[in-house]
Amino acid sequence: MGFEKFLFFLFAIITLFSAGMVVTRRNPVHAALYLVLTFVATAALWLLIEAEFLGIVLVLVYVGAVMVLFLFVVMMLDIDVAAMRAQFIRYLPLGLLIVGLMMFNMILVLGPGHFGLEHFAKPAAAALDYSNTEVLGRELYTTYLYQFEIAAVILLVAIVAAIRLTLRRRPETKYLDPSAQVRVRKGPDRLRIVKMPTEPVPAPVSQAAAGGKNGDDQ
Amino acid sequence: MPFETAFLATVLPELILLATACAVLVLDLYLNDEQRGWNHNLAILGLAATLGTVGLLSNNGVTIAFSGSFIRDPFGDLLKGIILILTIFTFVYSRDYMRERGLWVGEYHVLVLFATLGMLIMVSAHSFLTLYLGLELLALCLYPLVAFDRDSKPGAEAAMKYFVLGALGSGMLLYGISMLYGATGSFGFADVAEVVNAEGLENKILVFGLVFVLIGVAFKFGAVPFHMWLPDVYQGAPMPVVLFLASAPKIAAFAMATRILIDSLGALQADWGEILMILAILSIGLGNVVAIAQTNIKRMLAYSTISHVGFIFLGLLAGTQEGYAAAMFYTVVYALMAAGAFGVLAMISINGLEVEQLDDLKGLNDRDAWLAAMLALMMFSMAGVPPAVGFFAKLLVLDAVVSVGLTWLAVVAVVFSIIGAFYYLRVIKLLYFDKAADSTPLRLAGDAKIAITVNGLAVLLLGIFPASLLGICNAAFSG
Amino acid sequence: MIALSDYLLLAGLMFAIAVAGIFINRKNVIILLMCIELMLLAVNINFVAFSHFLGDTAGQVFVFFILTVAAAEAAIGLAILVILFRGRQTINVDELDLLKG
Amino acid sequence: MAFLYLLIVLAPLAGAIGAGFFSARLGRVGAHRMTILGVGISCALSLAVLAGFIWGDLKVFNDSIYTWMIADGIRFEIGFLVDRLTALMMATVTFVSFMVHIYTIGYMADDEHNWPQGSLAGKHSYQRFFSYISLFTFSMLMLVMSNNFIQLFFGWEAVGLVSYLLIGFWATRESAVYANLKAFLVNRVGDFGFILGIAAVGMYFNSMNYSEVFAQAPQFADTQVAILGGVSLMTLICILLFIGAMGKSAQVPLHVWLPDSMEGPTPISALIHAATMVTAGIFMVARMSPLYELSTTALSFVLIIGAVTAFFMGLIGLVQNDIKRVVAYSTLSQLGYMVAALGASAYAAGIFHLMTHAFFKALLFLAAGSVIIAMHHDQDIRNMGGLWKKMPITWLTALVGSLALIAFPGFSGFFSKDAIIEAVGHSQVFGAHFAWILLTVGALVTALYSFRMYYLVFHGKPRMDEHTRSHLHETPWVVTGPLIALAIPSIFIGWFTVEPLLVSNWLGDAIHVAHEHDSLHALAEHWHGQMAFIEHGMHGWPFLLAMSGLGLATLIWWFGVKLMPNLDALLQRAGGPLTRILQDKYGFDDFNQRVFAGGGLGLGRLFWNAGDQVLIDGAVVNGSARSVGRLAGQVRWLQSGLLYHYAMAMIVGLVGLLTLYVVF
Repeated sequence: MGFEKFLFFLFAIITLFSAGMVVTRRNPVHAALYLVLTFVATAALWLLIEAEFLGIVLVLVYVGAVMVLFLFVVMMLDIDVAAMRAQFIRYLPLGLLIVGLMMFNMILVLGPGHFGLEHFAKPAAAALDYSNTEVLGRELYTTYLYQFEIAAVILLVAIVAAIRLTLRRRPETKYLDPSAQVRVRKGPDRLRIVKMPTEPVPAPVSQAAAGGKNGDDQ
Repeated sequence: MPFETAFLATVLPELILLATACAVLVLDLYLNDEQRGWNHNLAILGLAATLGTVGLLSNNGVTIAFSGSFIRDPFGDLLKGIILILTIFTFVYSRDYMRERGLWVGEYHVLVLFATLGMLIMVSAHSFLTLYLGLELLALCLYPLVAFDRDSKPGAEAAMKYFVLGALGSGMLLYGISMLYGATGSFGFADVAEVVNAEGLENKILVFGLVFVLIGVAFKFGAVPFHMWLPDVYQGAPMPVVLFLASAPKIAAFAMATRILIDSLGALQADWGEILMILAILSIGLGNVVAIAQTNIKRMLAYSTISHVGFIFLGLLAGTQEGYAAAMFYTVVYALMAAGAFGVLAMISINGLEVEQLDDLKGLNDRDAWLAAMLALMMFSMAGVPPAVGFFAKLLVLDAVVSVGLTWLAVVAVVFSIIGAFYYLRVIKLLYFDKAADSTPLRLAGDAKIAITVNGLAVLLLGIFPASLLGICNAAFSG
Repeated sequence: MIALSDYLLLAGLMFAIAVAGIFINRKNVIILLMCIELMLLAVNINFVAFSHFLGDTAGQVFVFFILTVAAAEAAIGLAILVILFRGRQTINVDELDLLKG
Repeated sequence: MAFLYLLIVLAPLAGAIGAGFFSARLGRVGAHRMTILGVGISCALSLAVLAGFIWGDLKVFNDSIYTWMIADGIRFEIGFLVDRLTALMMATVTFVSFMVHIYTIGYMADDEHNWPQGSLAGKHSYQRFFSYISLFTFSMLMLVMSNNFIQLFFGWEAVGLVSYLLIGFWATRESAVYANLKAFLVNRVGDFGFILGIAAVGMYFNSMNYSEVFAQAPQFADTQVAILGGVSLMTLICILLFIGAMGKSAQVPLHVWLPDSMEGPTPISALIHAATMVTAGIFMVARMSPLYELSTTALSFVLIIGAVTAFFMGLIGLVQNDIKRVVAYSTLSQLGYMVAALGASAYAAGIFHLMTHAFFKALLFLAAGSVIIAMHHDQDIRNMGGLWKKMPITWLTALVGSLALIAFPGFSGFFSKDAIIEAVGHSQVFGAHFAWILLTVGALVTALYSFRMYYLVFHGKPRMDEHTRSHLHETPWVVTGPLIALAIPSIFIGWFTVEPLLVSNWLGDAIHVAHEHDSLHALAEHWHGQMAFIEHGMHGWPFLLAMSGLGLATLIWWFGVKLMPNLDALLQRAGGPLTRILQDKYGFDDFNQRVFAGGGLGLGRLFWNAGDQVLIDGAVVNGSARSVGRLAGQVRWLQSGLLYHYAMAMIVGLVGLLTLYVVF
């Protein structure tokens, strides 16, 4: 077993373990963190087979953006984790049975019988100056231009949809509108001077009270 | 030749639709609530322009562009045209409903337009990648549309279910595609077909991938047992969204099925034919039986959809040119009927009434005789009563099945559709023979009335003169 | 030497775990969304592995698009989750049964 | 050309749709303008087509326009076969229909009075009537222009349907509803035979197209069918098809609907019973001549039925007192003549008589209608008399019609009827002698009842009440105009058409006559021009009998009305049982009522009680409905509403299919 194989098994085990943890954790925060681990380990597996660009994208896009989004939502929703007492043990046997059957099918097809090394030999390692990023970039902007544009539209749709679903103005929330604050003009908006006719001063009133009244007008 | 400027001409309809959607998106920013009509007008204008372009570019030849990932052929042109017409119908039918509920905002138009774009992409996909992207574009527009009424609890629940199951379905589809890619080394339909034709059923990996891909297709159609999302989504979503969801995407799903199953995996017909047979029997049986127990009209029509999907599969599984044409005919006809039926329901769900229960239809004839007649016509057609076109569609499909020696299958289908006739006729009884709780006459917009009339006439006239459409369907598969 | 079958089996296992996760998890919708991410990851592993062993970059391009779509999907899924929570104050899968029958 | 023919067919349909669906918007004037325009276009084009065949060198058109469906190799198409026979029919149908349309403006002008106050059905009845008659024209054109059996059947049924609508037009009258039901049911009996005939054609010839069937027909001439102990296929098909014709063309014993159908407004009596619907059967048999020529048995059957109808139905006309019913029985009798001509293989003579009869019978009906308008919808001839002074145009045209009907030399009816009797005389098929005698004596009867009516209506002392008499006046031009327009061909058309139709074989290939059946060739051989034909006719029995009938009627009128006012009643008493039999119309109606209607009702009750209620409703329908309902209730709970169940279903589906297809 070469070093490469060792690395493969190491990361494969990490991947499977963390994936298993994702589906069995009660606390979604833990699940999300295990998912991050799964992604990172998978990225490593991809590096092993010369998919460098995708490996990095997986970490940057998935871990950096999507998983942060997940965590953000989890925190925001304030879910009562205590109420989430999972009782999945009851359903586990049935689940295992079905999944076992599925695995059996998969092994039958995917195992070395069809996809072993004798069928698909390990390709020679790429040259040193091979740039996975460059190759993919070239393909994306030439052969897959049409699909690339569709992907752009999909992202636009995601933006529109997310805004439509979650953006709402709540009249009951009190907040300061900075733009309104900045827009205030120096003159009449900030200070209003009201002209009032002077009231005739009754003679017997004390001096102090009269002085306070007159002060308003100045 | 990775890219040529000439390719842009072949995707002109898609480009126009994209431009329209973006224009609506921008325009909406500058409109106040009274001016939302401009979104509507612009959207319809854009769809009409797209339709016109599809017609102009249409010819009998086949054009393949973008390194074999895009195909323009008469089959696709017809389906695109019908999708665009149905989308126009959707907008016209839904205006009053959406306006009354404060949902008539720019995003609605933008999302529907993008969904339509997704369908056009699916229809003319010539590689699994393009197909997948079109499919996702469609699906990602539909999820938020289902939850478009943000304050509706059923809406959010329906969207969630749709989303999770939809993602599961597309996950399976992708897994299947990855297996086909592994087995053939390509995901262009033409290249896949080459390998598949050479190896056929011998290659277990192909069959393995096929099963997964087929589930993706079955999910999109809503065939049993991948149908569970359908009744819940129909019930939870706003009526216009159901109207949209029930009509045009079925056509896109049909295009997807033919492109995958016939164009690229045609050599595996023996296998996928059998799988479709199982799904068809389950769908026809379960759809028709469970629909009887429904009291909610949307759910009832959802189960009816499931049974119609079974019929579409009957045509496909025959594996003959005749059968494919029959399935295509059935799909187009079904989309027209669904648009008409849900269109009527959307149009009568105004003045604060939400038509949900079957009882809400009581005495519709006294309130608006024409709409009642149109709805009755749709029900007759769905039940397969001549001369409405539904009868002819069923006949063609059954004929295709019988001609490949599967008479027993046809008998099963007929028995269940007889059982199914009951729930359609119940609607007619409610329309005409029961008294309405509130018999104030309905006041409808003129354009909606025209649209429903055109829709109804199409269902009737195609039933009397089916050869025109059937001829096109046959031609689409004769090449 | 790492064989193609190793990668495929790994992906297959991951797919199975994701599938199992979807129906043994009965309490939390967020975990369902994560299961979907896992499932897509399994598919991606398939594509990357095939791409490498077939010596064809197309598979990696496909993965690129799947990642894009998955990100968009996650955004929309979470948005739906947010409005679901707003309406119901819960994201318990067991309680999502307004629509049935 | 296809476009032109399509236009001929669709113009009346467009008119019908317009007047029917947009009656409120179009209004009365709009509706009649639209329908008349439609039929007018159709009429003008049909005449042009006919002219093209007569003077031009128009080619026979035989092509499909639209394929409706293909089932088991049989094509169901819409197509046109336009040859000279069709062109003649088209011209006749559209011309008479055009006249009827114009006439209707006058006849239906005060139709509101015919409906109960505020009746919903009476709303827009004027427009509806126009819609129906245009639809009728459309159906009839579809029938005659068809090039295949399916379209023929469509037209056949459409004509039946519209006649049902028209006969029962005044749906608030019980008698009208009874009459249209009767017409419909009796026609169904005929249609049953007809559809069986078409089915037999489809089964053996595997085609619905006329030309394909006719081309194959000789190969099947000797085929036997193993029913009723072996019948010749051709005889079977021909008799079955003829049963349909018996229904439509009102031959004994399926004639009972026609007199009753006088319940409809008079314009449609003219349209249905003179030019269109009843001629469908005649036309159909003529069109199928290549089939009929292969079965002498069928020809003989046709001949005898026709002759029986011609004679015995004429007799009933003698005792009728309703002006329209007299005309109706004369129609029955004349149809008998046409059918007899077909049976004698003198198809051309049958068609010839069909055409001349269309003109003079439409004329008679419209004249009767004109009288009815003037009499304020009193139809009893015993209440009329002396109308000639008040209504000169109606009087003269009715006289022309009557003379044509009794085959007065020189009038159109003379040529056609004489030719038929002549042809039957030459025919060799079984029963020809018998038929000849009936037809010849029938000429006497025809003259008798025609002039009985004529004298009673137009001459003698006026017998109507004071109010009616003071209001008597000639009807407006929309009524008299068509009368004149029809009177002219009633006189002259025979003169011009006898030679091409009967002698020089103008119809050509449209009709096929086997050499040994050709009964018209004697006529053609001895042809020396129209005058010679008339002269020859004047030496024959038919002429003598017709003239004696005319004389007899004049005598009776002279003595009866002028000298002995109660002669009519006296004669009836003297006739005794014979009169009663005639008044009972040989008891056909009673028999049908008792045996078929009564028996059917009893049998129906039995089945309803025993079979339907107990077995079907109880066990099958309700039982199965209950169990399906229960099943549905249970299955719907699979849809638990829980997301993981849904996902589970999908995954179980996936695993199941994988296991099925990957492992096994």
